[in-house]
Amino acid sequence: MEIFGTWVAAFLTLGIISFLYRDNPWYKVCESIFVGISAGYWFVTLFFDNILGLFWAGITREDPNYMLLVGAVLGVMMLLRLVPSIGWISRWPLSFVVGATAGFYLINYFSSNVMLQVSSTLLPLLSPGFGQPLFSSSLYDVVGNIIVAAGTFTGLVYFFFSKEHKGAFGHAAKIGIWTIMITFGASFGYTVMSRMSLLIGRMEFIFGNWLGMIR
Amino acid sequence: MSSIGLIISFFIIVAGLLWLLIQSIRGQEADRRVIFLFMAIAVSVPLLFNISFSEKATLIVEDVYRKIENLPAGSKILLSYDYGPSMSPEVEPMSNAFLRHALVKGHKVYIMCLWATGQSLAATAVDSVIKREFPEKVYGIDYVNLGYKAGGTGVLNVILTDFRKMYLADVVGTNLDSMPMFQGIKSLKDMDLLISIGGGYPGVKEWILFASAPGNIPLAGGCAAVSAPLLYPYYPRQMIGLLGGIKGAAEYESELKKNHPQRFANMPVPGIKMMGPQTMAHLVVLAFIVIGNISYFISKRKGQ
Amino acid sequence: MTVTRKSKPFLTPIILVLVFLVFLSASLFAQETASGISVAPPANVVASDFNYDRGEQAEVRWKLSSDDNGSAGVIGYEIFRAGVGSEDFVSVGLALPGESYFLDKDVQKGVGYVYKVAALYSGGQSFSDVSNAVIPELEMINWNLLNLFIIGLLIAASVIYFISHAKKGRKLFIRKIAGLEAIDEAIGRATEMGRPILFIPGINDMDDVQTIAGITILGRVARMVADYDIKINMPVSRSIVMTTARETIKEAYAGAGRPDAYNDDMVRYVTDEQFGYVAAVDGIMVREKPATCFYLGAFFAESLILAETGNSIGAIQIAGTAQPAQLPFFVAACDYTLIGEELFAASAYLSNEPKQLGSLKGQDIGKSLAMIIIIIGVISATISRAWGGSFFIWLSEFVNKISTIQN
Amino acid sequence: MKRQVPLLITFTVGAVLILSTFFPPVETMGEDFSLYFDIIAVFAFFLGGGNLIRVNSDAIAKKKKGWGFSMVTMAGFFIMLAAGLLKLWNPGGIRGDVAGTGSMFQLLYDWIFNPLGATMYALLAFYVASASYRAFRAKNRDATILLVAAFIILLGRTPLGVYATSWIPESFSILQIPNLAIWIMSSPNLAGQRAIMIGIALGVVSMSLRLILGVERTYLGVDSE
Repeated sequence: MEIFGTWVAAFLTLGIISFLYRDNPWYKVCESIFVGISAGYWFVTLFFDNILGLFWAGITREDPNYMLLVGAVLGVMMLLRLVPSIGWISRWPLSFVVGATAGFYLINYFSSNVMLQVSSTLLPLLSPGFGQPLFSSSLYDVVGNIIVAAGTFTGLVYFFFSKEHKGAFGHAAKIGIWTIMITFGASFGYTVMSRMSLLIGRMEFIFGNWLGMIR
Repeated sequence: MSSIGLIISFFIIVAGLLWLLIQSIRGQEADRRVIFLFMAIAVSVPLLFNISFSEKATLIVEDVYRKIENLPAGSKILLSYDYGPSMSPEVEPMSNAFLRHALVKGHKVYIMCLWATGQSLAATAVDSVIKREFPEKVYGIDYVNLGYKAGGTGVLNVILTDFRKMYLADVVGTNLDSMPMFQGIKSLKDMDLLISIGGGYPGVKEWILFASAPGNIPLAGGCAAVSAPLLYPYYPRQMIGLLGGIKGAAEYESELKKNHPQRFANMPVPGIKMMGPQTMAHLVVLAFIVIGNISYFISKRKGQ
Repeated sequence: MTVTRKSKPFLTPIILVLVFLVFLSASLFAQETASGISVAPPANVVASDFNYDRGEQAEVRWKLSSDDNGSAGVIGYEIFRAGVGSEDFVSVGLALPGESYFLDKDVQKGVGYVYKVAALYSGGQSFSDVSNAVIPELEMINWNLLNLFIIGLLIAASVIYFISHAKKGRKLFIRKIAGLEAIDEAIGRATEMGRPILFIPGINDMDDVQTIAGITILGRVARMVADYDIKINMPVSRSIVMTTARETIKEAYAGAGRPDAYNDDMVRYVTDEQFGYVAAVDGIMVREKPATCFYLGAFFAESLILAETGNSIGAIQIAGTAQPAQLPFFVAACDYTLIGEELFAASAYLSNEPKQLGSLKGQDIGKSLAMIIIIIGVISATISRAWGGSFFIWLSEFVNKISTIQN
Repeated sequence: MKRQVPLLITFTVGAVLILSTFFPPVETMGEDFSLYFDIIAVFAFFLGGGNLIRVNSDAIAKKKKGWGFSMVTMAGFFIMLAAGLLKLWNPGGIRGDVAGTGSMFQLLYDWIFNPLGATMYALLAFYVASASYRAFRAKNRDATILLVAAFIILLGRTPLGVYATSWIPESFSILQIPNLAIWIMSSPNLAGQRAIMIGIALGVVSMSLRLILGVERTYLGVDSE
């Protein structure tokens, strides 16, 4: 039984990899299987987790949370889209979702991204220790702190919308985009290794579990 | 088997790269499928012929190796397993390498963990590494497993001043005072080196802030690659060194093999083995960047 | 809206009685532990309501036991709680030597509690006197978040000001955003080649503001496409995104006076699974060979798979996301990339309505505020660390305080 | 009626959620609203699932190109639905846990769903290589900086990087590739990430305000009046 499973998995794995050569029926079969199976998987998971686990359990437990009915009513309104005459009612749950998302994200992103990131950039440039002699911290830290503070500052300058990137402002923006380019290049190079280990894992499956060629 | 494989695969890849170089000199762009083929070869060949490269240790890893190597025999090293099974494949090679190095140098190893899941991983390490490869080591004299204690940074706070306040006995319940290796050990301050392995919370950062810094005890770290950049700023002043991901473990393993060839002749080296296909793939990507730029400059010059 | 200090007239007599009782029992209790090498108990235990919560937390503070000097006796503290007037104290938590604060998280609003703290030593426990009674209350306003409120208000006010101010039709300078300028060219190319436009709104649902940003840009793009006779092909991975996208495109076509050109099949649901969706989109790309691909929304590891497949069919690719980890892949593989903030500015930028452009100016005010705080903070920290000077120390602490959130 | 009510809902819900963080009694309103969203999403799935079935059955009925593959998708969808909802081969029977070991649902997951997902993910290794070949070209100054940063980090991850610059004396050890890589990751990379994150947060604030105030309403399909 297990052997059959490995062969099915190997067939699908090679089918997906064949797409690298070019689009072919083998890939199309794998693609359609994946779409069908995954759509079914998600509906089953959503059904057991959200409908039974969250909604039904929430209503039928001792102190039932009737507010969940609000969600159900909005959900039904969403389904009314299928009825052309009153299809416009589906805009109500939609505007509820957009309003909730806007409000929730505004505060969340503001406090976690802006406040936290700004406060952690407020580093002393020269000597980190309190009252230590001026240049006690090694060059490594001093340069590091200066780069972090200056890079963040000029990065923000680059993102300015309402001011022409000219003169001193333009130079600061140029340094800003350089910092951002270093960030993109560095994080691209850094993640290459983790992407490789995914492929190595699949190759180990093909050569090891399936073909048994790896000792 | 692997030496023949090495020659064949090197020949295929080098010949291929040369052909690509000539193509690019003629200004032709390599077709993306050729690049895919090279990647497939670069990853599967080292797997099939288990090719590996001797990794030369970078400074951040070498500092840890030199520290353990130069400590006088019998020094006291504390090893903390602060990770779970999901991170284990990436950090287990380095924790085993630390264990082997400490034991071969005759140091006393004190094992503990701040993660509940670390306890079983530490136990497997004791069985698979210490008991099997170092049968001559005696529990309670050469190594001890204190097991898991809940409380995270609270635990560090206590053992910084007094071990016995938090650990009255080891993981199997034997009283600390009955073990020779605990004579004269009052707190973390009596340790010669702390090593924390794991990238989550509590992890290396908490060991720095709550143990190594306040107690002024040298600390080395080991973590998953993804959390290494967050720990780099602590090197070198608050952390003597750090092993990041499989690459860090591979570098440490190759140092061990290089400096203790007889003792570790057939030591398992999962790090180096995993780094084989990784290094080959990285070299191929680097080669493509170089070739890409060559063909760009040539086509630009031809364009003018 | 000032908060009147909560007056508790009826409590004072009870506390007096309690203190007397406690005094009596404490002295009895103290003799009992005289036998062991007891340590001095912690002193003046004070219980207070945790400020600005829903009344489910209470704080306990005490003066360290005189024997707690890190060397000998005290190996920790144990905190006990009992209802007001009852004597059965229950242990609710432990604290480490040197700690003099404990936050009791499971108390009920409106119920009175008293606490006492015991210094633990190897021989036993040395109990303190019983604390004052405390009734955790619900506070209406969380004053800890005052700085968040003020700075947030400042930025929101600047955005709203520039939105309303812009209505008077004053032209506002906004710098060029390459990715958005390229949209016309990209659509023109699609019409020339007579091939469809592929629009991917990311793989998150409408409960992610990046997806909403993608849909608003879709509205503008669909409006431009409606004037020409080219198809929008939009496979989506979420059902709500499907319905919203259909609504947006239908309105855009109606707005352009060609309601008949729209049909529901432009937007179709594929699967909620990240990689199942990507496999299907790859298939669509290679088979229908769209001339232009838009990737605007929340993307994760699959960003590079889409961008590289799109590149292999020679399409112009305009990407935009606010996932910092995916930006390097889009920048490397796509022709144009909207970096983080530019994704959110896109719909305002494309609308060219003064009101919308005003909000971008408001954003810049937020950035200048952040930049000013960084300058002041860094300079004051540097000077105060290097040469001291009480003003700089105060300034550095003040700037740090207003930009960190205590909760 | 069709336009005012939705905008009013967005405004009230958005404003209430923003203010709720400052008043402890209603502090956790954000989490409750996300519960409602999960329920709405499940109801909406019938629209999505329905569309999937309609599109594919339409393709089959009209024998459109590739209708055979639509059959495969439909089969996969219904088999998985049956396996999950009816809990076929499930040791615990209809009461058992849906993903109980040995159940058909779990088998389909292990044999089909997992390998397909893992392999799609693994394609990234190939695409990273082709993107590196194509994108890291010294076309202009920005692209050159991108190239140099990626090259140093990539080199730092291989033994080659160590050997190449091991000759640099100890005092300038920062210039050795591996140390340079570590320094790039801990300073400039950190600065760039911060600038982008602050920018994103301010973009979210401005976008959310535009949505709540009804300035941006294309999502409703109601273009400007």
